[in-house]
Amino acid sequence: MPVKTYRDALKAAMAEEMQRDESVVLLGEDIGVYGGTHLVTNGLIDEFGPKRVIDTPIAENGFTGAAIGMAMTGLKPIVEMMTWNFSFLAADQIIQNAAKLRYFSGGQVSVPLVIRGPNGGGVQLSAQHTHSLEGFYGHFPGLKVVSPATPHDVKGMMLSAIRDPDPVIFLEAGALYGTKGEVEDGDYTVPFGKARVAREGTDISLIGYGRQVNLLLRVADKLAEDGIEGEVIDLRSIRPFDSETIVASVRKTNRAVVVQEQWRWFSVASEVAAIIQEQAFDELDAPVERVSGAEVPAPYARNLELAAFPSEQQIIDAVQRVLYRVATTSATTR
Amino acid sequence: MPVKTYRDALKAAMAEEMQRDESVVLLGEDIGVYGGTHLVTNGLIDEFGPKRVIDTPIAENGFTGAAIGMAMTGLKPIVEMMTWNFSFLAADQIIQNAAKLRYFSGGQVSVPLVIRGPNGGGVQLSAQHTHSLEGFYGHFPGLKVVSPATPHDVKGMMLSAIRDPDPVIFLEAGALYGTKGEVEDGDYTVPFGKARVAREGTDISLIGYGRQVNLLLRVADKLAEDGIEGEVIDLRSIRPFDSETIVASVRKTNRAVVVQEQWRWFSVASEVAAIIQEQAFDELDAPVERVSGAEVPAPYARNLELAAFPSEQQIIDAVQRVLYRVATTSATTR
Amino acid sequence: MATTERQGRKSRSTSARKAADRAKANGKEAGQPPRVKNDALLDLYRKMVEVRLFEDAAQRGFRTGKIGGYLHVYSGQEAVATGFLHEYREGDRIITAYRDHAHALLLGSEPKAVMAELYGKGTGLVKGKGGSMHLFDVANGFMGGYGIVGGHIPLGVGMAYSLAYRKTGGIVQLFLGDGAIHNGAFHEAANLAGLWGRDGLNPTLFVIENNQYGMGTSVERSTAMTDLGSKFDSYGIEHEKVDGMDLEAVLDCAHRAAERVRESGKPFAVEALTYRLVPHGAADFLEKYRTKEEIREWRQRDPIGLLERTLLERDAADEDALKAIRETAKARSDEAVQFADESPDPDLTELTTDVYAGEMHVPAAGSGIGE
Amino acid sequence: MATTERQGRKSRSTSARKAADRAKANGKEAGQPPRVKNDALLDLYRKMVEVRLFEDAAQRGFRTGKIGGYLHVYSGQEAVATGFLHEYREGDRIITAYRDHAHALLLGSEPKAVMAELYGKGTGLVKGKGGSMHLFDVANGFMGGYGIVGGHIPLGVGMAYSLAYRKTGGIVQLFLGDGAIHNGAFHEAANLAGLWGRDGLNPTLFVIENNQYGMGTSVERSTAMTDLGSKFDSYGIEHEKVDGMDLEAVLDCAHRAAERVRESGKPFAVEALTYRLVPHGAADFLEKYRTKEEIREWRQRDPIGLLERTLLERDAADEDALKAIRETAKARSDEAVQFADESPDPDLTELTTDVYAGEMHVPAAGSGIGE
Ligand SMILES: Cc1ncc(C[n+]2csc(CCOP(=O)(O)OP(=O)(O)O)c2C)c(N)n1
Ligand SMILES: Cc1ncc(C[n+]2csc(CCOP(=O)(O)OP(=O)(O)O)c2C)c(N)n1
Ligand SMILES: [Mg+2]
Ligand SMILES: [Mg+2]
Repeated sequence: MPVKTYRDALKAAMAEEMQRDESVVLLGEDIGVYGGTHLVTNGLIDEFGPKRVIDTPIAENGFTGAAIGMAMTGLKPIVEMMTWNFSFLAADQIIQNAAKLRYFSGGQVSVPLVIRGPNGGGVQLSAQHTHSLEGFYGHFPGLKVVSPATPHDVKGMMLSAIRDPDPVIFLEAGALYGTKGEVEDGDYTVPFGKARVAREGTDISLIGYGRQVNLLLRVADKLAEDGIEGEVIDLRSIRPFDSETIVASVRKTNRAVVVQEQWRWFSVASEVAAIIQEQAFDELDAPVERVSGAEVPAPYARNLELAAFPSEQQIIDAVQRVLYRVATTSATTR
Repeated sequence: MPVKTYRDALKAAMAEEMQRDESVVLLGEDIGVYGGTHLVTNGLIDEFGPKRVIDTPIAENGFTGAAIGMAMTGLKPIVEMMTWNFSFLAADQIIQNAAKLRYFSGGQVSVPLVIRGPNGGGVQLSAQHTHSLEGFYGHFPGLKVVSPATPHDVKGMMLSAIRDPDPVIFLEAGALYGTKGEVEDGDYTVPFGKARVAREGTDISLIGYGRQVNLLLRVADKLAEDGIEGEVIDLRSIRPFDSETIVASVRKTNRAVVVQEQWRWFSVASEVAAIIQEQAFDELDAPVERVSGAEVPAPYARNLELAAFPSEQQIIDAVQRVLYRVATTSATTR
Repeated sequence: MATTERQGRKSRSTSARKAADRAKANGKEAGQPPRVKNDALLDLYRKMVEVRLFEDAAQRGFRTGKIGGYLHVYSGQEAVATGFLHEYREGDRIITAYRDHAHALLLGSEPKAVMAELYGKGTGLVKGKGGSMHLFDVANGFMGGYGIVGGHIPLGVGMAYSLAYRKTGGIVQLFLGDGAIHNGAFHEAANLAGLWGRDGLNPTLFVIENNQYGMGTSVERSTAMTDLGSKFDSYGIEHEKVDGMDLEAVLDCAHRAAERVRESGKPFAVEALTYRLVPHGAADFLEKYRTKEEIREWRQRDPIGLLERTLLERDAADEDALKAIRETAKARSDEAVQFADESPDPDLTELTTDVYAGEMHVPAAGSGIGE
Repeated sequence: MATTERQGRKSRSTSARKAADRAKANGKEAGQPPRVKNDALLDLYRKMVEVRLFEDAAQRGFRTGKIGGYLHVYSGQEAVATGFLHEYREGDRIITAYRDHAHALLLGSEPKAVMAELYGKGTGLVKGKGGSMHLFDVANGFMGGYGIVGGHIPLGVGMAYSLAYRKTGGIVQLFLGDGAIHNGAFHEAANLAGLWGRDGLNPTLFVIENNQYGMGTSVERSTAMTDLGSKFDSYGIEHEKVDGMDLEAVLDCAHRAAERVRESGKPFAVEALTYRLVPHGAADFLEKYRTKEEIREWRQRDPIGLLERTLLERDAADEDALKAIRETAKARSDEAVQFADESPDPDLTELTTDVYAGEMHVPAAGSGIGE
């Protein structure tokens, strides 16, 4: 199979669907003439022209809202948030209009809209330019929220997203644009709501998404050296959420560590822990541990930034706490 | 002790502190001449004048940002969000500036700001005007987030909030403005980060905040008729969060139900469940159950709206599932 | 502050006088022939009366607890929507804020379904899910009904792009209040409209329903530059003012504006000066921000009263004919109320429908253009 | 699209020519006496050169991987901040976006501390926590350094309210880019400034650093109405234009504007036409949005070059004196680099400080006014 970068796989999905479907249009800052600040849309304006690759002023609320209006009237817009950090400015449009229009119009209106862009940190962009917003948007019914981690998934999920009749928050792992992987040519989709078992294992479930998946795979390799077989689960889809795959894994391994770059409180990892204790209470041999970003705005200095994100060591420590914990029951400790 | 409404207790806190401290100013839509849409600020413009009770245009992002600038330069502004539903428009200012300024200025800047207003639903305001945003804002380091449920607490916590050197998201229970309770005269504070045991009990911990506290107290009374003693915990403060009180309660009762009006996914209840399983794993006899708002934008019709919010019956059902569940151990079920 | 309030009041009545002056300078007095024939005018009178009586009934419904949530009625402003929506052509799209009953009715929504919506019934225009603020009737071009001030403006501008991109020939009529102008959403969207309009990709007709207050805050207390139409200069969008109490003036202005937008694909803005003869909404019982005198003064310019005088002067109708129209309209609104009252609540299964199109519905590739 | 791009390019060079014309129409040529004496001018030359060489060093630091994240340098725009900040008085407050090194340096921040911040060191101006985009030096009136386009504008307007409310006599200089104008935050904040200024409660001097591009999008491709100063008409705020490449013109304009704001308590806006002689930022290597010719043309108007010619013409300095200044400046920037390079990383305990003032710090009642 051809090998492509995450960036190129993403671009291929958009370009191919634009060739098939002239209702697909792109909007965003510097996506056209400039080529896209992350070069995801580079060259598309040459192929599809400025009516379909629309460079906008710096007005996230305005152009996101305009894209919703387009989606309500026959187009399938893809909005680029230059980075998701700017989406707070468009939060009202995303949460109050895109997510709810179908409902408060009594089903008269659809919003087939994709909002995409890089999410997450790791390159010293500091406090205002470093966020992981899965839980933030995942909270709202009416939205779909996905976070693909591989070139294969990013293409297949983008095609699903464009064809989805509902608004999709498409959180790309900004740090992974340059990573390579096998990507099928042509039309294929990866459905939402299905987690991926990225590595099978029997001893502990290691759960994450986005760039954490690679980190977890590295950790699993290290653990394997000590004879510990970690099962790595890539959530892929945050809303809808695949509780089944997670619970099935924990039923097998009896232990879980969830890793995320975002802050701990009221987050994806909170939800994963809550679900596991709800649905696999009896099979759980130790509390679900969470490894999250430090509870601070992202710092600039490289050493501080590294300390602010989950590290291999932190994950391994958590795994060991969870693994070597003596399984006790509430009955015996009381 | 004098009896006051939640609304009047809140107003008293602001008026008294404005008398003491001329750096306290109010900003918001229709808080002055109009008297405040919920009458919380009614009459304050007469007492303190339009320089201190500032009626603003409909520009949440602008006036919230302006208040942050005021807070950075010697004032202690209190912003009224006419309702928290409009705060999505100010999310960028709240999350990107207020929460992070101290950090990215290397400690050179403080933001002693309060943003307050009614939160939550219940009076058929439908999809765009019904949100419970505790988890949404609670996610962000740098913010403090509180949600008082009684007239006594709303006054004491407002005084804490105004004097706090950091930005406080003050989520009032809109449905409780008219409820009455004992309120001390004069200056007293209720600290952040301390949950309140609203009713003691031994059989199950019933955890909530805001208007759910009253619901939980009613449920506890009903349960008591069947000989079940529920311990009702009013979280009061969402960030900082009082894990200790909750964990201590669950160590005693071994069972917990968390109730919230907000949506289930990536929410306060997710966090509470995650914390309990982390910190009271061995003492827990059943999974923590969550009772949340229905996963839909809030509907208008009265019957649908009632069905969308946690009901006494739903809570009682959850309690019964949790209570009558046979306590098994992972060892025995495997 | 007493002073502030009094200042507010003073400037308000000055503004009322200015409005009357503007009205005199208007096309009609300047001797232009009426654009709309007597018959048609009488028909529009009927529509305005129907809207007014519908709103009266809605207010009664609110007071008696049949209607919940927020309720914002249009009484006093009827000439604006009636005049502009007279220019509605199939394929056009209409969008407004929460003061939306008139727009739905004038576009042809069944009064019964609209009232049932306010009553939160399953027979409502949007199945009882949206209520007063969220009327939608897509079949009639009505794209809603929005509760966040300013939030619908970008949507309307995007719709106009879509209509032009798809070469439908349609335009968007985008109604907004004076209070919405100061919101960032307005600024960003109007700038996009001006920009896209340069390439003929934005047939948006902005209609500012300037009723002089955003809730309790007058235009003068919202901005240091109170000429709202001129704010469109910043976006390269041409604009005009019209006396929003004078239906004929509105009809004339709306026609020229709509034609211009339709032909050019460029946006255009009209500031219609009007007045809300009723409180802002349900909770606005004190009305401390305006005087009784001011309201009385504006009642003299009630658009329905003004139109009645015109119709009588022109012998387009006599008192009896007008009375008959009012009675028929009253009967229609009574019917709507009765229908709403007797309709069943939404089925509880409706709680969870319309959140998504389906559980995980992914249609085939290239499903093409179309709504 | 090749066409779009070419169109873009054409209009850009037209605009460059227009800028030169404007420059000619400027005060200086019109024969006004220079406001600033030769000595002072030479000193400002020194400052501009220091800023330029600092930025050159920063760019080298970025290319060699010593500086991470985003880096936006000010080269080409020096006359704007230098001229305006010459009006800084103690008690004033200055705020800008992420292109902020010059502002910090001109207000008196130590180049060593600024460079150490870019290097992410513990000795940095904000302890290595903020980086290039978040310089702060509150002791010198510098309130930062912000990364969200437009997001700092409301802050500045609020600060101006505070200064006036507390009767400090200070003003706010609020710098913003041409790209920020189209953002809703600008609109809402400017409207508040105009409104509050009516009561003397908003001494904000808005300085638009119009370098003609927001990243790769020219002003012409951002709005249908490209006269950015005139956008302040919507808010009742008076405004002026100035040639931002001509230090003397800027000094003159800044002085009048600052005095006016200081005396009236009302906002005022200046659009300074300037040009970024360097890429937008680190990632902008292609520069597909402008031509080499255009950059070359603007290099002729490099503010430092223009000022050198003036100084020589006036015999305020000879070539040797200018060379000496450049060499001293180079030495200072080298020193800053060395300091930054040799400084230690922030202590890891700094990760969790400065999130809150304290764990749950609640000071006593009525702790009073003051910063
Ligand atoms: C963003 C936002 N802020 C505040 C409100 C509360 N609110 C509802 S209506 C209104 C006044 C709007 O005035 P205007 O746009 O003039 O419309 P009118 O009510 O006069 O028709 C306000 C402030 C809101 N709905 N949305
Ligand atoms: C709200 C927001 N959107 C997008 C960006 C990305 N961005 C950074 S700088 C910039 C261009 C800003 O242009 P301008 O205001 O003219 O300032 P200049 O860079 O020319 O100094 C953009 C779009 C951002 N930082 N914030
Ligand atoms: Mg109004
Ligand atoms: Mg610029």
